[in-house]
Amino acid sequence: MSEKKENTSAKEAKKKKISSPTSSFKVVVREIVKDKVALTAFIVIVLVLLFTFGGSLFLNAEKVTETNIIDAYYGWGMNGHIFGTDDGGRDILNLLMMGGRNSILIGLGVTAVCEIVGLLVGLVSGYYGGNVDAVIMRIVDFIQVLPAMPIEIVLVSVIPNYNPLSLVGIISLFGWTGTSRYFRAFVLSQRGRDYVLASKTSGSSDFKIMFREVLPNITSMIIIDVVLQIASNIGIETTLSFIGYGLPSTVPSLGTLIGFANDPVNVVSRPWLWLPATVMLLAISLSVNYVGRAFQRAADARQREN
Amino acid sequence: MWKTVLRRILIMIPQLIILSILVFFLAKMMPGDPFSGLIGPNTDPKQLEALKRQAGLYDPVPVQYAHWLKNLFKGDLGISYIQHVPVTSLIADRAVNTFWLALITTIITYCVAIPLGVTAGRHQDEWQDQAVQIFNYITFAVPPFVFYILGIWLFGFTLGWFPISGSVSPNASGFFGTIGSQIYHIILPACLVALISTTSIVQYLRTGIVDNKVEDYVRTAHSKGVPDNVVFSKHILRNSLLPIASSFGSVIAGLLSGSMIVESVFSYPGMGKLFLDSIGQRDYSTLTALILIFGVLTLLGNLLSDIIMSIVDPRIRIK
Amino acid sequence: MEKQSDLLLDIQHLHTAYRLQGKFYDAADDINITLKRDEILSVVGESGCGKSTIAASIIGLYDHKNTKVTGDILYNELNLVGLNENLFNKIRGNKIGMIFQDPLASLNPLMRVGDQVAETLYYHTDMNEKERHARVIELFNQVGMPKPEETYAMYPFELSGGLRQRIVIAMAIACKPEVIIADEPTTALDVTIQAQILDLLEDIQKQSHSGIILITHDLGVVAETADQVAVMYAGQVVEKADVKTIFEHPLHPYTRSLLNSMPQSEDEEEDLHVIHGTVPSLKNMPREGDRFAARIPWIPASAHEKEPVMHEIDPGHWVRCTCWKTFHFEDDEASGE
Amino acid sequence: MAKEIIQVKNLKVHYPIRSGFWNRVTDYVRAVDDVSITINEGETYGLIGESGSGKSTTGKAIVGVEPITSGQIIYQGVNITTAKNRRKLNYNKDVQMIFQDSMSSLNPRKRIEDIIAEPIRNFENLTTDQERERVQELLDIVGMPSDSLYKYPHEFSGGQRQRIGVARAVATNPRLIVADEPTSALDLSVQAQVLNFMKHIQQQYDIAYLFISHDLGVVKHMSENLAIMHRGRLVEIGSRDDIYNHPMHIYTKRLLSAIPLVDVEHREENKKHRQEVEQEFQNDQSKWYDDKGRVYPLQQVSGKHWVALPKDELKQEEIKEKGRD
Repeated sequence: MSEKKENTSAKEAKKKKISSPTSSFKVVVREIVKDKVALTAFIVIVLVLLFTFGGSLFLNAEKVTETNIIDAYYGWGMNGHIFGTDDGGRDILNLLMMGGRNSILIGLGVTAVCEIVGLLVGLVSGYYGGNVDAVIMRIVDFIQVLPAMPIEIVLVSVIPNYNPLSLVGIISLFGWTGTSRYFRAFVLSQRGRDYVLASKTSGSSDFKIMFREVLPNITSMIIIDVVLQIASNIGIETTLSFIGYGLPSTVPSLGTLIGFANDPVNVVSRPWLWLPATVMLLAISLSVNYVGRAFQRAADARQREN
Repeated sequence: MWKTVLRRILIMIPQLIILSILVFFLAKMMPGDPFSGLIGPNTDPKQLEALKRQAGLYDPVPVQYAHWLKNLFKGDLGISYIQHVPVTSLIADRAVNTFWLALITTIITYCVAIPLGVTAGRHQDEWQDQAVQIFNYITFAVPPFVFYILGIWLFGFTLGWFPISGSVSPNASGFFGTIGSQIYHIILPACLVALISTTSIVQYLRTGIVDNKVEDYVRTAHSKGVPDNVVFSKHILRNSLLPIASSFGSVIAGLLSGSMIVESVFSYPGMGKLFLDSIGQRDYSTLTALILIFGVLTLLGNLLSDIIMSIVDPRIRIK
Repeated sequence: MEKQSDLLLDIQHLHTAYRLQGKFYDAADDINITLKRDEILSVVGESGCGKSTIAASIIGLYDHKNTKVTGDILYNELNLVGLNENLFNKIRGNKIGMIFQDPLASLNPLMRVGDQVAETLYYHTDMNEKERHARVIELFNQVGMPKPEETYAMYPFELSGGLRQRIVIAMAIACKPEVIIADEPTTALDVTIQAQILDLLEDIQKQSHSGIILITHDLGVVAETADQVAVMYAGQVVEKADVKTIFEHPLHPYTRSLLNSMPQSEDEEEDLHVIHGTVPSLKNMPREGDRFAARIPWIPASAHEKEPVMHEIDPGHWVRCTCWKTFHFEDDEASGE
Repeated sequence: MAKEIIQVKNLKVHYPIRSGFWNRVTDYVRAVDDVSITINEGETYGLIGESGSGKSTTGKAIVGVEPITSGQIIYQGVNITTAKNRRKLNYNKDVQMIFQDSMSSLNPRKRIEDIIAEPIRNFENLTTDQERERVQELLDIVGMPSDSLYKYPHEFSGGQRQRIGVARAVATNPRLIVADEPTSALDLSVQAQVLNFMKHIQQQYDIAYLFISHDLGVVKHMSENLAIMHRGRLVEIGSRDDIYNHPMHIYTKRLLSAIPLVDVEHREENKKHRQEVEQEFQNDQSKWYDDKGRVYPLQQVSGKHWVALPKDELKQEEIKEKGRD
């Protein structure tokens, strides 16, 4: 008898899984495929990733950044350099591949740190509320009123053994606050919801409630925030590199390439130095943001359906 | 209300203290000291040592901090390592330029953002709204310096409409000539910065209008027979402008301390440019002073925002 | 027979349809009701049966893009359906006043309550500012506001729920409207406050000889205040009569079931009556046959009309469908689904 | 006399009010102020009050989700106001809660199976099969189809969701369930359904309810004994008969007179009576409330009937009451 029940319920389960409403993934895919622009943005992202990460596979970092003054300032397509060369005779196309990859990697790294720290802080602060929250939020407030970019620049220039990892650390130092505030606000609103109380009266521990009850309710928010953060962190890195305080000079970045435009001569007569990187940064920023917005719309749409 | 404001000011005091400690330690972390620039082949190391001791560089850290703080209160931010002039006078010149840039940017920002936000909110999901949304989306997504570069390339070099560097033309003469030249130099950077700083204001205003539109009290106003356009201006718009008004302080603070990139691109002699120059020249005393000023400005900007909020929002004012 | 002028609102064949995913669905389906002077007409039913839709249709406050209203709503021979907005604004707040459910949400949080009441007067009277102020104070007195002068300059968040609802009422009656529509005016309030607000509404109605449409889901409120009652189910009026008839000789199965499920019976040990199933959603509403038939499955299909219409059983007592004749409670199933 | 299951003694939940320039604690909101009630095994104890009366806070304090200021809650001879004691006793296995808002009380991201199984997983070690069987059984009890197991809360109507809430509350075979306004968000016909289920389950499993509501009609239908709360304090406690037929405190009378009755015949008299009571309530505040507007301590009238009045006033009221009978 019970076996039969088991059997039917298993079948039921299979059937029901199809109508499962929580599969954010499916809704997102549906939303993106429906939205032609989002689909294009998504393809652009894939192409950029293939170009930068794929291209970099065939490059030797040392060779790419080796200077060879004789080859300096080749224009478009000269001597086999499709995008020409820079002041050190380095091939811009190669720099673009590696620079793009580095910028994206920094963006990913900073996002990973900020999201994890921000999520943990936000969960704890929002869930416990009260004094815990008050103290954490004062700290967050304070960090947020600090002039981030000047301090970042100072740190970049005074830290000994400065490398890309230090840059990730420095940017993350200020980046997690916004994320934690964003999640905290949501957790705070969930904390008063009866389902949290119900879990408490069901004997679940705080830890369990935070991670098993509340967290699943913010997954779509996390996805959206991650995507938007990646775009914004790439922006911060390229900005810093642009004014010369981002990635170390041996590591190419989109920012350093665009930085060539700081020289009026380059702006007018050597557009190949900075234009490809600018276009690539535009492409990344616009398409990643667009996909983020599409996620957001998908999440909103699901909320409406519910 | 005054209680709220006063309390808000009191909250700022510990923030200022922490900020000063932070800046002090940042300064300590930086290599060099006021005498680094004096070292030449003829400098007597012993004499230098004595000077350093006299300046308190070997005192315990708290004593040094107290000393630093005391000087701070006297308005003494130290001597520039490189230029050998008081940092205060170095900054003062530049601060005026940054102030004008920020002021004009703010004016342009609000003049552009409010009509855009109102249009988008009022015509939600229609073409006007979609156009504003696209504008907003682009300015939000792309890092600002890209706009500066493209702006300078297009309007400065290609079209030649605006000067591309400096704050005033060396040929400018006379009071009005100078002012005119200054404004001419400011317009392009101000417009480009405003392009970006409008984004959040437009977004807030639009969301505020869209959200307020469906509130029950708007329905009530309609049910009283209030004409549509009055319901919009008197109920929806007024309530949506509240958060915008209060963001004023932080917008200004953001512009002042965020002047770095735009001033660097336009070689505009303001505080941000000074900051970057100082870091290039390892002029750490100037750097320290600038970070402190940027920090205080942001704190003051946020204070201003909170004060405006407590004046315009009855829910805070009355409590 | 009452005089013609006593008829304030004559709603005939009102259909209000909302657009859901591109298709229009009637939320109010062929509504025929009238409101007379000196009368409180209560529209009662469970959530989702179309009560509030009627209110919105009368006062013309709906999303014009996604709502389609047809039929006639005659106010003194003026048809409100499709009326020009400018003309409608002369009627709203002036001839027809509206009271909403949630008094906090219905007041502008950033405007002094006195000014919000005065706003109505600004658009419908020639009073100057001083006169308006005086009239607002007078209204505050009328709705039983303690300290009217002080209240004038207060903001909604400074007042209690009951006082807020009094402000909303003052706003609705400021121009002495002939028709007042109260959409669940006491649902958000405590019982003791509810009693006061209902008494206030009755007093106002007696003084001003207006007609009130009271929309509620609470049968107790209906029994205490209404003169005429229209019971709604799934977008239709299923029974219409004076209040005494409704409570003492209810005929339609829905009315009877509803009354039976109230936990006010003397015998506490007995199970409450449960109506099978649930109120269908707008999209799933049956559009043919008796809409309540699915919830009384033990009544044979032959008892229902094919196209149920309203029958006048006694003078003024209207019942939809003929199934009431054979309807009985199925006691064995009372405790079931 | 039935055995008591839980005793609440002098429960206080106070929230500080901060004001003045330094934001110091200047006063307290006495959300629950000196409340003592005793609930017997298997009975339904009604707790009535208007919004802000502290009734929900009392309920939450009893299940242990609201920190209390002082007082004791004795369960099995142990004061369970500390989390440590609650854990030691597996208190929340025995005491559960049903919430008002069925949508908000069910995690929208969890399947019904996981929602109902949550307390079982916390307190019992069952295999997956046993657990599923138990959840099926619970769904049967509240009359939900077994395929509900794999659905999400939003796929159900309000009444169904509330029944799922009931199923979760009874999952661990509790001795006491605190039901906080379980039906006030529901339509009349659905309310009847949920109330019926609650009664059946009570009879079947001998569960005690603390039934919190503002609706006197519903409470009358459900409970044998009840307490009326006002401004964080109890104004009157007693049996159903005591409260509904012999109310003594003006607030109880006011509450009773304010319920709209389905009695068209006598509505004018009801209205008159209501206004008389309201008049008395407004005029004789000092008689029923002390100079700070607080409710007096309870005095015994008879058996179970207690009312919050000073002793001398109580005598007068009793005389008046007798005269009326």
